[in-house]
Amino acid sequence: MKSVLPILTVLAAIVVIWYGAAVGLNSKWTYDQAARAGQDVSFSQLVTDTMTQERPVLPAPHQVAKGLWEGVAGQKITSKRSLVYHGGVTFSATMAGFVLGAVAGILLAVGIVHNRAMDMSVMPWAIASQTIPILAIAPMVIVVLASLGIKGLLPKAIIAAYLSFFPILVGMVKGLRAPDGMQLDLLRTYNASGSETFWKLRLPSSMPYFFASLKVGIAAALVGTIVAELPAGATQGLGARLLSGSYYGQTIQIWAALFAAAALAAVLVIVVGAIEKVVLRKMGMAR
Amino acid sequence: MPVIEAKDLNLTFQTNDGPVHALKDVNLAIEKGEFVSFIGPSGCGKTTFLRCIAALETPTGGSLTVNGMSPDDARKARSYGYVFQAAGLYPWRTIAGNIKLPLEIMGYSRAEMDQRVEKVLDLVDLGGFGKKFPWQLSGGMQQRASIARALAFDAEILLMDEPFGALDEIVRDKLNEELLKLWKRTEKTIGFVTHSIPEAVYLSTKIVVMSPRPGRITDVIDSTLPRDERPLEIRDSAEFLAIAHRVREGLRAGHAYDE
Amino acid sequence: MPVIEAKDLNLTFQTNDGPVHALKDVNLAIEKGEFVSFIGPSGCGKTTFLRCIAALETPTGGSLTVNGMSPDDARKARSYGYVFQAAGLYPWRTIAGNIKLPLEIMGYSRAEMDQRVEKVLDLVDLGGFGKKFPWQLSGGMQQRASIARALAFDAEILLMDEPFGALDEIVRDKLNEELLKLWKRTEKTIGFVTHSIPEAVYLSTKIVVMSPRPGRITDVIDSTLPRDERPLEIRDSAEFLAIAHRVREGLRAGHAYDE
Amino acid sequence: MSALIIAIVFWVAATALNGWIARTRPNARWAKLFVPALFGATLLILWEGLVRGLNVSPVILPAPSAIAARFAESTDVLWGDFAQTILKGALAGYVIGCGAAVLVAIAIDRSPFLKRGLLPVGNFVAALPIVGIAPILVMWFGFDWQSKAAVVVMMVFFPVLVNMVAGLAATDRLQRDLMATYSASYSQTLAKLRLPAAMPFLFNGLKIATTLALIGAIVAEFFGSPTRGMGFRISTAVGQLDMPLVWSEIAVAALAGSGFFGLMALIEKAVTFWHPSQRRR
Amino acid sequence: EEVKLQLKWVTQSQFAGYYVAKEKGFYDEEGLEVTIMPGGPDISPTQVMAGGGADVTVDWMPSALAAREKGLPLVNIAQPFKSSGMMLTCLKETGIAGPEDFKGKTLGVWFGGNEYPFLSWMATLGIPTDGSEGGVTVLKQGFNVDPLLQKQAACISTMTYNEYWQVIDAGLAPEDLVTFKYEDEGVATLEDGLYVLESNLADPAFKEKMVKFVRASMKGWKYAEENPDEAAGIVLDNDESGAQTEAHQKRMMGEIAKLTAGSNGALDPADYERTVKILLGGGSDPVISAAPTGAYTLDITDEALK
Ligand SMILES: Nc1ncnc2c1ncn2[C@@H]1O[C@H](COP(=O)(O)OP(=O)(O)OP(=O)(O)O)[C@@H](O)[C@H]1O
Ligand SMILES: Nc1ncnc2c1ncn2[C@@H]1O[C@H](COP(=O)(O)OP(=O)(O)OP(=O)(O)O)[C@@H](O)[C@H]1O
Ligand SMILES: Cc1ncc(C[n+]2csc(CCO)c2C)c(N)n1
Ligand SMILES: [Mg+2]
Ligand SMILES: [Mg+2]
Repeated sequence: MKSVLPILTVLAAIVVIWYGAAVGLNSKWTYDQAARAGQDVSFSQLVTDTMTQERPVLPAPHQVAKGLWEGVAGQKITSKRSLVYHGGVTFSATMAGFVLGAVAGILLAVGIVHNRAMDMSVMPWAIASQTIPILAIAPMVIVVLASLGIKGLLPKAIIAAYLSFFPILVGMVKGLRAPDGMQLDLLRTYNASGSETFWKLRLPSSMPYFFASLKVGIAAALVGTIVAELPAGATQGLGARLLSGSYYGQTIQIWAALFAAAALAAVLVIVVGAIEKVVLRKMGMAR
Repeated sequence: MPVIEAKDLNLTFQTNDGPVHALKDVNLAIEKGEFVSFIGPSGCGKTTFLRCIAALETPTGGSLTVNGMSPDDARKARSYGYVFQAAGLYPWRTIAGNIKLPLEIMGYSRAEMDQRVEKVLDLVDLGGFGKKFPWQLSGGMQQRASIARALAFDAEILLMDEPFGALDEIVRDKLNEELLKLWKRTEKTIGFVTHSIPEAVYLSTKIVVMSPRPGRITDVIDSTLPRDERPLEIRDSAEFLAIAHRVREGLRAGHAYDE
Repeated sequence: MPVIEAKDLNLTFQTNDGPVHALKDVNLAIEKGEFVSFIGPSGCGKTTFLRCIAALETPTGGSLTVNGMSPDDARKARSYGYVFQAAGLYPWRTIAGNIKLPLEIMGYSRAEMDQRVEKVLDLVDLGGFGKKFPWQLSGGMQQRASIARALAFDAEILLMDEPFGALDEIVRDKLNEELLKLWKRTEKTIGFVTHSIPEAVYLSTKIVVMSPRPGRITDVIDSTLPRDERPLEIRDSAEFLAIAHRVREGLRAGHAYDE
Repeated sequence: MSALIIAIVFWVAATALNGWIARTRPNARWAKLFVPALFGATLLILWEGLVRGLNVSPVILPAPSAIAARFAESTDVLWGDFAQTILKGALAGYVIGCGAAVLVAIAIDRSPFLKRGLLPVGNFVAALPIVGIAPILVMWFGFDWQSKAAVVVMMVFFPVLVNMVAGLAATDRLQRDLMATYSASYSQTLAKLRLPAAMPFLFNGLKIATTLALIGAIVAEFFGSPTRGMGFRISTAVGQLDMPLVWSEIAVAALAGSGFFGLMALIEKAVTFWHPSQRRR
Repeated sequence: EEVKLQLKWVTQSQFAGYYVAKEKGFYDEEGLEVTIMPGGPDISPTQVMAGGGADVTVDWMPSALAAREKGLPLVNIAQPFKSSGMMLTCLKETGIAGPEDFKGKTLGVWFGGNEYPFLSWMATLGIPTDGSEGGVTVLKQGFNVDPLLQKQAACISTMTYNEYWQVIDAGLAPEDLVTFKYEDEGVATLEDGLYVLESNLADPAFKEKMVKFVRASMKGWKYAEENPDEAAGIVLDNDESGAQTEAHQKRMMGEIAKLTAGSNGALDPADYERTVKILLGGGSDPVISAAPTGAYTLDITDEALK
């Protein structure tokens, strides 16, 4: 619980800066409106107005908090207006995609580390695959999969997996190659097979890299899901919430959805971090 | 047929500032059941030679056979156990886990494993430390754990690179005796790197003296000490001292200081 | 006033399977200019004691002062140089770069650095290896590089944890002599861990014998050998052998085998 | 159908050839280029064969040959888009984002207070999905490349931060103790121990960030842009069903991304030559 | 019988007729089971059609004709929207009073197949849009009206039934704005029509299904026109994202009713000809290069409205 005070301090600092920024960014509109009405604005009017605009450039923290609160607690969780409901939709696709992506990333990394032909040929194309702007091909993927009869969670999960496998691949290749010469030599003297070397040496010593890349990968999976939620018909999920909020200029709804998404990502990253702690401690590698 | 036979063995490392001639024209034959010590100044190629035998390094010239096979085939046949110069314990495994590592790979049963771990831990006087992690042990304890790891399984050949370097005289004497007992009981062939002249003379049937830049063999001494009975007191015998003297002279010749 | 003074020093490590009493009621005073050797079975707390002096470990009881200050203040005043039991060279620096490391930190001029690196590399017989990377050196060479690193700058106190463990007799003798010369010239206070009884007796003005479980001091021997003149031949003198005998007895008592 | 069969036969043969080259001359310089090139060619031929053999509508997926033809005739459009999106948006954002992440990682590492306070909050802020922040950033920073750079900053920040924080923690005890014995100041320890030790991790992050930077810059243009840029072109071309142009842009992105990644990998090799993962091979 | 309908945009009153037909059981009466798939900024209805993801789609004629030229033979089978709801909304303070004032200004335009009417209009006016001297600066406008509120653009594209009201809701008074309806400027093109693939029309069973579909849909539209509040409520119920507000949808329904009012569902060939003419007149870079043939059929509506 040592971390409560630091987090609160940082949060307090952010909130203060945020309020300042809200006044600054939203004031233009206030002044414009006053000018149109031919009025003057006093400072106190400015402050109150900038914090209560309906479509602020930057909503004030309490406005977002209110939006979040209404989205989370103000609705039945089965309601279409509930952020919990949409978060759940996004979460399930994210997890499915993350698992797919992690498995793919790890398998490819294992292949690359153990097979020279794969090492030489796959990596450049894995890199190239990541430079394809996902938002551009997501609709095509969805269309093609839909015409194959695949709908619902899976297309989203595939796009999430596409984004999350890469950081995991890169991290794992590095991690699986991290053992030093002497550690490898030891196993050579036992004539250990490739799979034994993998399980007993490469995998354990890749753990720090493994968890660092899982954290990036799970965050990427969430982004992928949200991206995929746009062309999936923009119906359900935090992505759809973001989009429709954006489409109707409901800034506060956007920010509430944004925060819900970020909170979800943060929770996922924290969970991975907690697993990391436990695993590393079990392995005697925690400091 | 010798167990290990090197003919005109050469090894050159390519480094950022030019080649290093680590082994030059090394010729050596080691018969089954011999206990061969390698002694020589630091950097003369002892480790490199042991690594060649273990197929961890590929010679750039000459020929080398182990058990009549190429070193790599011998490695694949799990012909040897190797104790590295540095302990090289895996930090994520406990001491017992580290010792189990080769046993797991070689497919020993769980019960057999536990029993062997117990035995070798006692042998190196680490009983009760099985559950600790490597970084919780002192330097010498780590080294002993790595010796235990190599002794836990039965290999015909035992290659040991300065196994007792970080141990005090008393433990060293004790482990020397244990090693001799083990050698006699199992008739292993042992290749042993050491810096201690008395240790080399006490243990070996053959002492190989090496010299650096380029690394080469300058003397091979066949011990005249009795093979079966070597009490610690033998170290005060004239015969012992004569051999030790010859080794010392060979060693000294390899050093630049005297030139 | 003693340079290093320990009173009732205790240190207990908490580990996953219970506490380890690494140091128990250690009392010791080391005067300025003394050369103190620590000898004792593996795991008896020698490294731990040295680490306490260097403020790398915090005692759990008792008091310890270095130069009249707390160990940590002494560390901040850069009062000592430390040679670790393992070489611990940074893999991204060349050997010369590793030796320069403390010099850079302590703000030596470039010219001074180069000159010192040159000098200590020669001292440990590694001239010409400055441009190599650590993994290109043999074990003993790495250890010598780490000694060179600690000798490159001038600290009042030198703490050395088995610096010569991986070196052969000849180099060891040579470095022993060099170390004595350096000590006499600079009047440093030296704390020196070793496993070699002759080495301890040859070098020291004071020999501390330790014993394990829990780690404690069992004997402190003040050497009667002349301080100024110690030719290598002194090792055959009766006086020398007497001291060595007493150390050996103390050491033996600390081992479980005889109980 | 026969196009498909030819493609599959080619695929099998090329895979076998690649395996053979990789086994027999893994270290030849030409093999390092030839193997991935052949692999890529295989993918393209398989693609061409699939599209032709299965009569896939060009509106869904055009054949590589059609893409190549379109590419050749629109090089000036492609170049203009490349300059707008990658040279301006992605590069600026990459430099700023990675730089900021490294600095924040150091700040976090320096102060346990910040580590406990800022890392969770940082995680949170950095996890804001781009599709959500892009419209907001366009609103704040305008339509031109500045808003794209801002999106890229937010995209690359987190991966680099996480890796850098892990890297700064990746020293072993002996290495740290050595610094303690010299009573090295914080900044000295940082410069001489922690930063070098963090490099393998940092480059991990920097490499991942290269592709993220491209994605970010391109995707951000979907949410408002001037009438040039790769993302703009892609979204309008999709609307016009000009799929060969879409894939030409994607090809540019893939080439640029691979080049960028390769460049970082080269720098990594030079900087972390000492790391076991670089040393063997 | 199953019918999959791909909408051009997200669930909103713009598509009320289809939702009403579904909820009110008009489709059921015809024995149809209709799946309505909402669209969005990243969904190109034409692409969904090409991929076989839908049987029929709602699209704008310029985009459908452009797709036809690109090799995707879409055919208009019905045209529930008579008039165009598109306009350009400008801030009065920028000094824009008429189209002649556009020069040198920044205009927000929707792309992704929605840019054709604008480009044709500018071509008619002779104003370059490629950033050259004496032309306008075109911005690819995002989802919303922020560029106008933030004064990043002098004018933005709006629909009479949607974005315009968002501007008003944001707090700008109609007096602060100047609007240019495409309808008024004589450059109106046909909006929301129903399109199918030409190859499917060869199948009599499919044709039969479409006849039923159009008949039921038009019933839905006419019901929606008469009961705008109820229709908006139905749309709201069908919005899975839960983002729509009642007030906004009701007002939208009111505006939509004005656009559908003049249509019984049948395409007026005169409107078609006008649209084609405007698209062909797109200056140096026209949207379509030749007058299309077979781009519409009256068979379905003739049958449905009998
Ligand atoms: N970090 C640690 N955590 C737990 N126990 C430790 C730790 N470091 C040392 N020990 C324990 O403390 C005791 C003393 O260790 P120390 O390293 O001081 O021994 P040493 O005398 O230097 O032995 P050696 O000659 O083998 O180096 C040992 O039993 C060791 O297991
Ligand atoms: N990987 C390598 N790359 C380049 N040179 C190397 C490498 N390994 C060893 N050498 C060089 O080869 C020579 C012999 O090294 P080796 O490790 O065999 O010595 P050694 O006899 O075991 O010494 P020590 O007693 O110090 O362990 C040394 O000069 C060393 O610098
Ligand atoms: C990228 C993008 N494209 C179009 C619209 C505007 N829009 C909303 S409804 C509608 C008519 C289609 O039925 C149109 C053109 C937008 N806001 N963003
Ligand atoms: Mg060696
Ligand atoms: Mg020690």
